[in-house]
Amino acid sequence: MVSKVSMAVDLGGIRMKNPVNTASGTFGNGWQFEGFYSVGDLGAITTKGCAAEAWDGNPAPRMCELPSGIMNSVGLQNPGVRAFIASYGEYLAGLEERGCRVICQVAGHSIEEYVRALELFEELAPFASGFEINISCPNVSKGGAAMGATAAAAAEVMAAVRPVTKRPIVVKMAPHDVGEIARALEAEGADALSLINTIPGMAIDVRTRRSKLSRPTAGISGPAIHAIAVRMVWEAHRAVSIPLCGIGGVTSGEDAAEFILAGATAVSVGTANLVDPTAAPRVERELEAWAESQGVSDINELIGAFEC
Amino acid sequence: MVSKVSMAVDLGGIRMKNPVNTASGTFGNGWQFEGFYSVGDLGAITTKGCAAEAWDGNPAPRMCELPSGIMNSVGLQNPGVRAFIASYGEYLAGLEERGCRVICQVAGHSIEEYVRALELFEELAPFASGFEINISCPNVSKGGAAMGATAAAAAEVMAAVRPVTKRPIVVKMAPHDVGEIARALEAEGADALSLINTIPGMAIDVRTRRSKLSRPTAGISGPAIHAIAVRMVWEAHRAVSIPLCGIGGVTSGEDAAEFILAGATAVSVGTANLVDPTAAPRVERELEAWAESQGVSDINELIGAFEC
Amino acid sequence: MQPSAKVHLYDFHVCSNEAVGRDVFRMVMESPELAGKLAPGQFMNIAVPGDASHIVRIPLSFAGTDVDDGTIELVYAVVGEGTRRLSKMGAGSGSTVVGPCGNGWRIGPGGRALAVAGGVGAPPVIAAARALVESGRDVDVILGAQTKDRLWGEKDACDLSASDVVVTTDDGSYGRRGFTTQAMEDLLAQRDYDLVVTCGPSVMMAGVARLAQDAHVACQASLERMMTCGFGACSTCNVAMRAGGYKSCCMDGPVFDAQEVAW
Amino acid sequence: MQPSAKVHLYDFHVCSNEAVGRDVFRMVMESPELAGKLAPGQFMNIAVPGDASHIVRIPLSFAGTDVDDGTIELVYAVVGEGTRRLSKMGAGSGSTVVGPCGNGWRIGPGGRALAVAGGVGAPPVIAAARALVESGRDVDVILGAQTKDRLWGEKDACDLSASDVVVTTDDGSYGRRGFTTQAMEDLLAQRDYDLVVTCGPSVMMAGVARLAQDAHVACQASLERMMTCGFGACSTCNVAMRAGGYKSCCMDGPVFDAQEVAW
Ligand SMILES: Cc1cc2nc3c(=O)[nH]c(=O)nc-3n(C[C@H](O)[C@H](O)[C@H](O)COP(=O)(O)OP(=O)(O)OC[C@H]3O[C@@H](n4cnc5c(N)ncnc54)[C@H](O)[C@@H]3O)c2cc1C
Ligand SMILES: Cc1cc2nc3c(=O)[nH]c(=O)nc-3n(C[C@H](O)[C@H](O)[C@H](O)COP(=O)(O)OP(=O)(O)OC[C@H]3O[C@@H](n4cnc5c(N)ncnc54)[C@H](O)[C@@H]3O)c2cc1C
Ligand SMILES: Cc1cc2nc3c(=O)[nH]c(=O)nc-3n(C[C@H](O)[C@H](O)[C@H](O)COP(=O)(O)O)c2cc1C
Ligand SMILES: Cc1cc2nc3c(=O)[nH]c(=O)nc-3n(C[C@H](O)[C@H](O)[C@H](O)COP(=O)(O)O)c2cc1C
Ligand code: FES
Ligand code: FES
Repeated sequence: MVSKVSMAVDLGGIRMKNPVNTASGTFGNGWQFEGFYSVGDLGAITTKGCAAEAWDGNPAPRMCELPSGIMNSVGLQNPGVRAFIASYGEYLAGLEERGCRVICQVAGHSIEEYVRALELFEELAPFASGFEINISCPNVSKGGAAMGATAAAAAEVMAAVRPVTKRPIVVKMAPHDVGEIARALEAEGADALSLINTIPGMAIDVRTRRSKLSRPTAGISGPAIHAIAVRMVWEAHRAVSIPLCGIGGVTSGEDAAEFILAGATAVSVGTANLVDPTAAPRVERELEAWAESQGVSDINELIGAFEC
Repeated sequence: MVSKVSMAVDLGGIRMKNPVNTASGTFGNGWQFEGFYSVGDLGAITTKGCAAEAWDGNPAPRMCELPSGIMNSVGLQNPGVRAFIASYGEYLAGLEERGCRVICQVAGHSIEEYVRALELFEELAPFASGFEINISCPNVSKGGAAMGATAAAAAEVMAAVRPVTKRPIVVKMAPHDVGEIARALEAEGADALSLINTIPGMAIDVRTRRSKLSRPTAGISGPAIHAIAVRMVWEAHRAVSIPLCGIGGVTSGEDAAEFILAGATAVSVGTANLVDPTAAPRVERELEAWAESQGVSDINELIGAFEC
Repeated sequence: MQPSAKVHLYDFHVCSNEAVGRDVFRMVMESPELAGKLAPGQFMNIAVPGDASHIVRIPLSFAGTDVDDGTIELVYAVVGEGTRRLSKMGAGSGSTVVGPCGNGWRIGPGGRALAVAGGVGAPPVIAAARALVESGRDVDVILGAQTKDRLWGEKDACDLSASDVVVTTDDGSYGRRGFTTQAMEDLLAQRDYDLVVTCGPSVMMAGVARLAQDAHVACQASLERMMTCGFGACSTCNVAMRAGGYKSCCMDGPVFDAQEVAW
Repeated sequence: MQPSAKVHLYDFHVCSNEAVGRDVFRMVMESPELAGKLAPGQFMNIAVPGDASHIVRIPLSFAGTDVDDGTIELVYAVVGEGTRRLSKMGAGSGSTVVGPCGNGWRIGPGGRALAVAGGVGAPPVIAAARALVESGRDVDVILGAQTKDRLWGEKDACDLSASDVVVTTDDGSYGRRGFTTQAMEDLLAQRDYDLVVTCGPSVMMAGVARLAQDAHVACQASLERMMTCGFGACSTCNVAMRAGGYKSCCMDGPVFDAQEVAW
């Protein structure tokens, strides 16, 4: 059955053939999934957060299970932009040629580091359709969520990175004060916003009285956070007019559809990739079937179509 | 086997024989559970939020399921303090005599209404060991979470209710900026803080494009929010020195123990009461067994004993 | 007033559990103490094992009890995850059940009664019809279903000798084609009734309530709501009243005076 | 460099699954394509059905494969919810498995080897010993367990004719009393080895690695970490390196050069 619904969307200048993206840090750098399906079929992928220079990340253990979710404390382990490009640049350029948009995620400990990393990407990643600035990682002591905790701090990062590239900049937001921070980011020229990053949580081994992970707090992801994420996308949607990418607990087309209805232009599949490696293309198929069942000819008609 | 651990705790002047309390709105007004076990065995119960005059609450449907949790939109339906006392006063007075502390929760749409409701309770509920001020209900348009959304608003409520009673006042906090708001409440004379109330979320029926509940957003509870709640109790614990009551997804003694280690003096069982009506006394037994296994003679030694 | 609680937690195990129609199952469960306490129209709240991510129990009415055997007969439709798992519970498996929940049918001596059931609203209606017959009343029963293969209760209704049984299906695949309310109009035109009892989809019950009101016949309806506890602890099961405000489906109902409900 | 992915998703079904010790189970599963691809020391990541609240797969090594039958033999300890559910999977039931994951033992021709296993570290060690024998090498095997009833692998080790088998239990309930490292010290004193392979609790492997280093014998160790994906997508399975930084347990391992690991 050939679909009659046009699925193409435009995420702030990143023209995706369908709304399904992958969440940074849950999709390696794409190639890991080629054994499961053709990654080129996705609308976009977002690569793992990468800084100008390599970061080690946090000690083990970095993951524990929670009810209907997991908690991670990876801490943005990455090889630095140069090594990243050397290892994966050719694959990622090929992915763009296959029609899947490549969004490279940018990490930093400070404004200077964000700028430096983006400069390197701007120079070394001509293939990238856009960049995602991560100001919301809860698992690093400097930078990360601290850079996105207030509207003022977020705006400062955005103002600094904006001049570095003409390509679309998406900002990855923390699950906190999204309306206010979204407005600040829009004002400083963000092309799109993605939300949410993991929600800070804590799991204690009551026998040893210590954290189950290597730091006291870590980030929760998976189905457990989905309804919170949908609410936050809806808050952002009412606050700004730039496009949004909905992230959090997407495991089915229905989960994705909730984000679209709440105002998201695209959705990212995250943790689900790790436990069901074929989740992302399945979400795309199910989303398409839903759009068709809603009787629209273009998925864009459903963006923000929540009735209340 | 008789326990060797002393389980009595003092929640800001509310002297509980053990740390297990029940979360407002998930325990009726206590008597509903007498068919399952002797409610007098609990450390305390917290009654359903009650205002000076009756509130209807929200239209149906008020509940939907989420992965490892539920979302509710009851909207503080209550009969008003006079009718509340007429119906349940005698039972609650008897419960106090059985050694279970009764904490009456107070709701309001405005500062004046909180004061008025507390005045009525102060007069008509001589049996109550303390009161809990709910400034965190996400399911009402006026009052509720709006009164607890900022440190300034929370402080204003606290300052207004403090003169009304000499009995202990617990303030029920929303899952938001807990460190800052906790400090403001402590400064205005709160005797204890309870946290967290439900986390706002959204669930959309993607067929009808409408909310699954009668309002666009509602409050998430259950195991899905536990790790978030533990993190927030830890944040409050580092921010203030008044005692805390940990709430959120407690279904086992282990869950309760995490709250104690993170700094809670007491814990409330919420949603678990509704799906396993015998949860609260089981949590108490399991908590006691854990304390014993930790080799302490008094549970108070374990409060805040998280090592990081 | 010192309120007292009548709801308890019981173990049960499954005696049999099999399909009796398309996505309609009949389960006989053993739980002697609960079986001895349930009154027609009351319900129970069942924990279905096998998926800890679904924490809420499933409220179900019952079609009958056998106090001697200590068994309870349920009939339920598979509509989602929980009822699907319930349908997989094999003989011998068990779990816990909260009950008896709510207030049942208010049935005393009187004249002829009419029982109108839609779909899996049939179990409590059959239980009501049986109680009416046992209290010496004549009962006519209307059973409606979307299609023949989703119909349950005809045999049970026929076994109640004092009753006439009319069956309707929406598509005419069995019995009379159309809705139960059409059959009800005809019966109301032919006979005098003292009482109507009904359970089924909300729109159907609203129609039944209207017809009963027009005919000046008392009407009781058994309502469904999303429920969390089933015993009055959470206020999530509200039913809007015509006079304003809400009542609790699990405590004041599930059986309501149909004229009091804001349909 | 254009990286390529060798990990796929396969269906499997259970052929047999039974206890072979206290909380130790042996499962034979059929998954022909995967069975044909697994190399000793690699692992797979299994989705265990029956509780949607636990979303993470369970990584397990394997003890052997039968390429003709298309079967894989797993031996696992029940330590938590997931392995408990795994132990309930009956013959004929099925699910999906991700594999082959990671890099296995690096085994070529050479002299005598020593294989040291603790507890349910035995499966990959047995697989290594078999591969060593097949490549013409002599192998001695040390198998340790806390108690006799938690020991698995003795028969399998003995069946590899080229090997001497030493069994230890912590409590002396079977074989030699004490730890595997004590048995290893004795063997190192008696014989010359070319290679040590080991899998078991981390403290044990650290001890084995130290003894091997002192004896100037190459040592490979199969490590465990909390894993989410098993195929390089999440970076949650980091192993600290002696030289600083981390490697990925699921991609660079699970078999590491023991001297490179910061134990
Ligand atoms: C007092 C009472 C008695 C009932 N008796 C029977 C009975 O005898 N036989 C029978 O088949 N069904 C009965 N029901 C309905 C039954 O409880 C629901 O079908 C069941 O809970 C659905 O669970 P699920 O997980 O399979 O479906 P879900 O996946 O949770 O939902 C599937 C559909 O069922 C609806 N639903 C879910 N829960 C309820 C609920 N508690 N009440 C009404 N609709 C619901 C949802 O809105 C959705 O449309 C009764 C309900 C109540 C409140
Ligand atoms: C590459 C690899 C190969 C393995 N091979 C085997 C094997 O052949 N036989 C066997 O019995 N076990 C093996 N394990 C360990 C097995 O994966 C865990 O015991 C299992 O995941 C525990 O799941 P659970 O839900 O039962 O326990 P949980 O309730 O999740 O945890 C119980 C205990 O097991 C620990 N644990 C949980 N997951 C892991 C994990 N991925 N790695 C290490 N420890 C964990 C927890 O920290 C906790 O102490 C292997 C692990 C890895 C990483
Ligand atoms: C193991 C892991 C690693 C992650 N790494 C990153 C990262 O590098 N950058 C980032 O912005 N988000 C990272 N995230 C967050 C995800 O991109 C996503 O925002 C979050 O997991 C919520 O979506 P989910 O519930 O679908 O997983 C990571 C999440 C997980 C589980
Ligand atoms: C059905 C329902 C009704 C609730 N009503 C109230 C209320 O009246 N007042 C209040 O402060 N919290 C109310 N809550 C929130 C709980 O007291 C508790 O803070 C929250 O559910 C988190 O705990 P849990 O995960 O253990 O349920 C309600 C929660 C539920 C599920
Ligand atoms: S379902 Fe809880 S009060 Fe009715
Ligand atoms: S488990 Fe995901 S990278 Fe190793």
